[in-house]
Amino acid sequence: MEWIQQLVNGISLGSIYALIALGYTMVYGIIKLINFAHGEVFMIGAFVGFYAIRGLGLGLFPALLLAMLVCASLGVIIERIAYKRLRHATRIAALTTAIGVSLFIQYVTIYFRGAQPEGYPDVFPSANFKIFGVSISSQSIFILVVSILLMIMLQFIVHRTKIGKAMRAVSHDAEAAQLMGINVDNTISATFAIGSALAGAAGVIFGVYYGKIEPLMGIMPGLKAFIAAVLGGIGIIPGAMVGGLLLGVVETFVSAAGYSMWRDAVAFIILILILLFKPTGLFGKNMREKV
Amino acid sequence: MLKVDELDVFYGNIQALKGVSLDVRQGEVITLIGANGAGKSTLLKALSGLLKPQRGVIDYLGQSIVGKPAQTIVRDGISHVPEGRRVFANMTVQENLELGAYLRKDKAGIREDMRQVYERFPRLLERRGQLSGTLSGGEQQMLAMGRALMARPKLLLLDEPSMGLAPLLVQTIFQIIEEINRDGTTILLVEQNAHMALSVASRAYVIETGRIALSGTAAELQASEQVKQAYLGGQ
Amino acid sequence: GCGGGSDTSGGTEQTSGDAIKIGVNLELSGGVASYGSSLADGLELAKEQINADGGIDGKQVEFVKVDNKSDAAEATNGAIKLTGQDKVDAIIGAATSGHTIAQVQVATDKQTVIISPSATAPNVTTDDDGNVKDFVFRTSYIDPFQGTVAANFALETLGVKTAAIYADRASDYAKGLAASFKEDFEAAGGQIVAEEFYLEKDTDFRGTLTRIKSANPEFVFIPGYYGEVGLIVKQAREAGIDVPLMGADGWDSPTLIELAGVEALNNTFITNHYSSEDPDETIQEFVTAFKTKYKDKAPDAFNALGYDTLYLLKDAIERAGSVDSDKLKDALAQTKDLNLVTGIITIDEQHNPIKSATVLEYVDGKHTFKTKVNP
Amino acid sequence: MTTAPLLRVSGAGIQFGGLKAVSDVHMEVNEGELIGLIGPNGAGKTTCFNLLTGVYMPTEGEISLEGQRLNGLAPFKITRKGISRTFQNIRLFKELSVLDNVKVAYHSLARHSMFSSIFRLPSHFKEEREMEQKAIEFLSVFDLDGLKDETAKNLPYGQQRRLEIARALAAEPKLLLLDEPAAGMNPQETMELMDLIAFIREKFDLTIILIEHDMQLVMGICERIYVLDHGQLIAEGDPNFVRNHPKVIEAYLGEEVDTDDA
Amino acid sequence: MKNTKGFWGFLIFAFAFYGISQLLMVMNIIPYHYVNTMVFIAINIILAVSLHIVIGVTGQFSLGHAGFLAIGAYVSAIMTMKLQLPFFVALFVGGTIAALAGLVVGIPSLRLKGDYLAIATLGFGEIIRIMFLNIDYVGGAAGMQVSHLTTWTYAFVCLVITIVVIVNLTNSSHGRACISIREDEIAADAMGINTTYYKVAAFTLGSFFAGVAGGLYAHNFYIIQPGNFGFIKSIDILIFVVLGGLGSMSGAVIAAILLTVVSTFLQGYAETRMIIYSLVLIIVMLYRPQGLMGTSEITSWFKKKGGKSNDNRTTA
Ligand SMILES: Nc1ncnc2c1ncn2[C@@H]1O[C@H](COP(=O)(O)OP(=O)(O)OP(=O)(O)O)[C@@H](O)[C@H]1O
Ligand SMILES: Nc1ncnc2c1ncn2[C@@H]1O[C@H](COP(=O)(O)OP(=O)(O)OP(=O)(O)O)[C@@H](O)[C@H]1O
Ligand SMILES: [Mg+2]
Ligand SMILES: [Mg+2]
Repeated sequence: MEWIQQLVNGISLGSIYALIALGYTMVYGIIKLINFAHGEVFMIGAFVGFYAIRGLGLGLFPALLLAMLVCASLGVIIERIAYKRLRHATRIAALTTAIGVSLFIQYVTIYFRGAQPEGYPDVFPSANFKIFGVSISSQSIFILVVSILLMIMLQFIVHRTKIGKAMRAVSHDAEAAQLMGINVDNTISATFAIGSALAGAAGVIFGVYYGKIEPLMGIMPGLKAFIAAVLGGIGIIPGAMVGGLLLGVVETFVSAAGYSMWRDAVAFIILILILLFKPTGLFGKNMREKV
Repeated sequence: MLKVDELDVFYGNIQALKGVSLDVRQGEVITLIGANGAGKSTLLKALSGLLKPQRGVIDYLGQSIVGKPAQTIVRDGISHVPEGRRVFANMTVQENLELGAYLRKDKAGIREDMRQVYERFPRLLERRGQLSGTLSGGEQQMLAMGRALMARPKLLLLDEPSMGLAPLLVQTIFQIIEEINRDGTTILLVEQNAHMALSVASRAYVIETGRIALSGTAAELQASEQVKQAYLGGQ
Repeated sequence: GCGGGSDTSGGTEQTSGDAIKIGVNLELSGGVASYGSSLADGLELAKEQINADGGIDGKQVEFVKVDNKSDAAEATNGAIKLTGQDKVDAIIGAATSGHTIAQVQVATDKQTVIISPSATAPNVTTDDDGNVKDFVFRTSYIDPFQGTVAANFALETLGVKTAAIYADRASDYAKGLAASFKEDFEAAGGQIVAEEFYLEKDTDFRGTLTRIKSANPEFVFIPGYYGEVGLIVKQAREAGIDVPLMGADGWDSPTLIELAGVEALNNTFITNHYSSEDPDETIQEFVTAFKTKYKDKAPDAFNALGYDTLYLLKDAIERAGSVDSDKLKDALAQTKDLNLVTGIITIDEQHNPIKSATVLEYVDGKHTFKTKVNP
Repeated sequence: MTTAPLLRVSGAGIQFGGLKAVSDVHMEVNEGELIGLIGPNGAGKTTCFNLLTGVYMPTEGEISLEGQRLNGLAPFKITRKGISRTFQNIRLFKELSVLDNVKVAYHSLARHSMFSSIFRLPSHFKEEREMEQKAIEFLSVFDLDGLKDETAKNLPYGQQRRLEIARALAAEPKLLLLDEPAAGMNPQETMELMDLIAFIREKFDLTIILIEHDMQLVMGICERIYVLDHGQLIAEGDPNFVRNHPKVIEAYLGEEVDTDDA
Repeated sequence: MKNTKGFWGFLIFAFAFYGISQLLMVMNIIPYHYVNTMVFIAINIILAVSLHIVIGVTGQFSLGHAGFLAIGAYVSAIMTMKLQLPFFVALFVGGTIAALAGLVVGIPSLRLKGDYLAIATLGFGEIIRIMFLNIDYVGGAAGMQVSHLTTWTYAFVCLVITIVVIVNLTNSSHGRACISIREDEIAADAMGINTTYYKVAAFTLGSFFAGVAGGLYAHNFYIIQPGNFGFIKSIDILIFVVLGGLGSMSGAVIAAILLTVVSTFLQGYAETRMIIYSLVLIIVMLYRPQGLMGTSEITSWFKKKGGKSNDNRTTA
């Protein structure tokens, strides 16, 4: 029974990772940019939600919407100011700028409100119910459902809609995409807007679920989301979902076995093993470069 | 239809086009021949908006299109098949074709054109679900042509469409060029294969190191000793 | 400035300057920035009060602040700058044991007194062989003491027989507490049924908590800092762990209540340096002054320790009659019955303060004063 | 058949997912031959080259050079055994100078250790000097010595192609594979290329296989031609035979071919 | 150091620089805390150059460099503190063990490419850190106290050795082999370059010097903790290399000096230092995405010809 409980614990943790990883992998897949600032957008989302609930007295869903909106704009602004100029630069230059942006957001936040953590208001009281002795909180079911829905939605957007096709075209060859009549700037902005809105939503949900937010909260989940995205195969949306869940379950099981100190190490070992056997991630097509 | 006057284009400090002037009339096939690095692709890119000319005039259907972004020029009816195929490797053949019709809203028309493209290139129909990145060079070239046709352009800019194609396909491609032209599309064709190009074109320009060196009807140029020497393998 | 002053042995002449220069080397950014900032707030209040009252021996107190970014290397760098470039009379810092140790050798080399407000690991003031480091002092009591108090409290006041420990592995502080709790609890006949660790910045503890629950302890000791503990308490209650939980001064922060929630915190206890609800006069004066300066924020233990540290230093400088570091270190070592916010302090041979610990209980989101335990 | 062929390909093939890109290809190439490999787009010509050079591992059949099995060897080992190539899409070391591009190819022939380079032992200077000399000599053969310090990516297209061939030759292969060397060249330039190929073949004692769609070139210089279609050989023989082979006409050449002046 | 002249020129310059700096220190014209900054700069340069050989020269995207720094730091600290061995032995052993770790990590992971390699190396770096976190022999999370043994002389000598070795390697046929891998791995392979061998060799060599830097680091800061060697540290090192210009060693050196100085200078501005630091980073990258030096070396400025820098990367 304990192990089933642990599996439930792991899936809840994993759905949080998945939630962040979805937006991450989308931007990643399309712009080919490891957007280190994704974790910080997630953090800003959490704080926007917090102030919306605390300061403006909004309910959970209006606050969630507001956070998504603010983060979408933030994502677009970051892209326009910091990344746009670097579209033709090396990827590593863009990555370094992203790191700079990430530090900048962290420390500006600290500058304005200090580094201390904040307790999240209890707007979505969790009811625990038991099934065969395993206790499951309504919140974790909520998160799992939300992340699955978002995954389906994203997958649909990217693969079935016109804007999604435009995104993929831009991702491969922006100049050729322009020749199709695609507005590259707008398409990239849309990508950032959607990805960042997802990060914002994840921030609020994280806040509600764990009850604690702070200016540096984006670093670890951002890193884990990166791992989940790579584990699933860069740019592959269901891959991010599975990667996130797998990571959550593995981490929980390691803790459950009494090796909580080795939790991240084991997670990384599994990641590396998987990559050694599937060098492009779980769902990545093993497509060799055609010469 | 298209009038280019005194066009200068730079890459950084390097001047790739030096005062190029030419004109294209409705319904023509114009070909542009010239050695490697002469500036042919540069000219096409300037026309389709991928490059911004530093100086000069480009009038298209009586309107200046200098400085317009590429995506709006497509809307005006100029389609550009770039050098080196440039298909969307991570998407299927079908999706590439759909993207060709990105700006169009007429579903029925799109479907009809799609059918026509598949008819012209049966190989593409065979491979419609395959990721275009794994297509062979020739297959990719067909796809690039088909994709541009999906926009139903008024003016089609073709940059070395026969490059890397099997002889049979070169013939096919040139047949298609003639067909497209017969159906009312004006074509500006850049080619290395000067024989073939001159045989389908009505008029031609020869470009050398960024300048128009010669121009005239296709027949005139085919007869010119200078052209024979430099571009036809001077037999 | 550079040039002449090659004399690094204490700077006897510097007392004739018009200000007392104190280096403050704290974690103002980085992982444990909140402790550093809390200490800094307390220090600022004390400085303001002292300067308003005419300073120390008529000299104004001046701070030279260095942010060590919660990084040991930066802490060392900071200490080098403070002693070398700024030539401070004493250093206050850092908040944690590790970052303090990173400064100690520099301070010792330069014969500069260093006082940590809140480092609690025993080896801050003594080396591995038990020798006392001459120039190093602290304002807080050391870890084993709190662990002992907690063990006794669990066994005697709560009357439990079995306990689990869930400690922060990343801090010496929590490890020290866990070790002394375990030793004293077992020595008195109690049984430890589970011993688990977490790492700072973790947010999900459900895996380990589920494991602890299946060990069925009557009591869980959770030494660590409020940031994580808040979540642990909340998740522990969700996981169905309803037994008493206990921690130490690291819990003390209003944020803990927000994080854990009022309800989850019922039936939890902490040992602490002081309680802002303690009716003691010194304490209440401090609380009032602090709230006036910082927009009604109730001071936490780090605020109080920061505040006390400057007063501890002031007392020693006044007794030494100068900031000569030799005299100052002797005066500090002889501190006796000094009445401060966090207790009446006497410095022992190991340069650790002997003072009382307070046990508090959370009742409906408020500290209530449970008992005061003397060493 | 008295002497063993230089290259023997027996029943080689490869499958990508469900697609048999190449299957059951048999080839025998003797020393000194100049072989053409033609076929419609997507027939599997480049894939054949990839099999020969170890970029792809054959899923069936066997490939051997001078009787030594090549299956499963890493590309660099195959190069060292004596097969070297150019690519359909030019793959130069873009940021390196023209000279360095060639020197890289010489590297596998050098003997001095990394240790001797780090500590600048005499062997380092000796080898590096030799390498430099050889490379410069070599570039002059290709008329590229004047451009030796130019960064490769700044060369015009035609010279990039030439440099790529030069680089492939610098690895001192027995067998040289050229993948569409004339692509993107005008007829005049193609003529020059034909001369160049003939010249290097003489000078370096080479065996060459080339893929090309320019029939004037293929029919003009190849002694023997293999024709691929849908991954399978459909014809093999001298230019005249191939040119008139009905299957080849149907699949590849089309009805009328105006290369009668070859 | 393409030729012997350049090589000796560099050495003479280095020793003159050392002599002058040492003299100034003895005469106390350079105060002690500046010496410390100089040592710190030297360590950072070694780190930057050791990563430069992996990323800048060979083109392998590693995000786990701090792991090798950690190994060097801990191993050398064990040598001096627990086994009482002399410092230079400790440095060498620290570097060697780090190199071995680099070899072990490199062989499997260098089969991966691009971001997949980055994440795998990041993973290894973290695994190394977590390992030290769980070893009580070296103090676990609380860290290990280490005596101060790193002097300017040690730091400088190690720095010179690092630079000489890396430059000599880069300017040799072996270095060209590495660069060709960066430029086009498939083509390099087709030219007979054993790509795996060179990738692993570059990685191992980079790890060795990172380990040496670790030894200097440990004996300069009195205490080492696993927390000092997290992935943020790897990123700090990465930033030196990228900011300086991928492929330019002098760029990496300049960036390491610049950022260390900026960071030290900003120490007095606690609240805004990280904001300023990140802004500097963003602005430099926006206006010089190819890094301060691009791919060119400072030595090319002194040559009359052939010094064309490759600044037109952005159009590629
Ligand atoms: N991105 C670029 N940056 C700098 N110079 C360029 C760039 N693209 C082209 N050039 C230069 O501009 C000139 C014209 O090039 P262009 O590509 O237009 O030639 P082309 O006639 O199309 O040749 P080809 O037959 O090889 O396609 C050449 O000298 C080329 O080197
Ligand atoms: N890595 C790969 N994955 C999937 N399919 C591939 C791959 N490489 C090649 N193919 C397929 O194998 C077939 C043969 O391709 P190849 O590149 O060998 O053709 P080719 O004969 O060189 O054509 P071209 O003359 O156009 O260059 C093509 O249909 C191509 O789609
Ligand atoms: Mg061109
Ligand atoms: Mg091919």
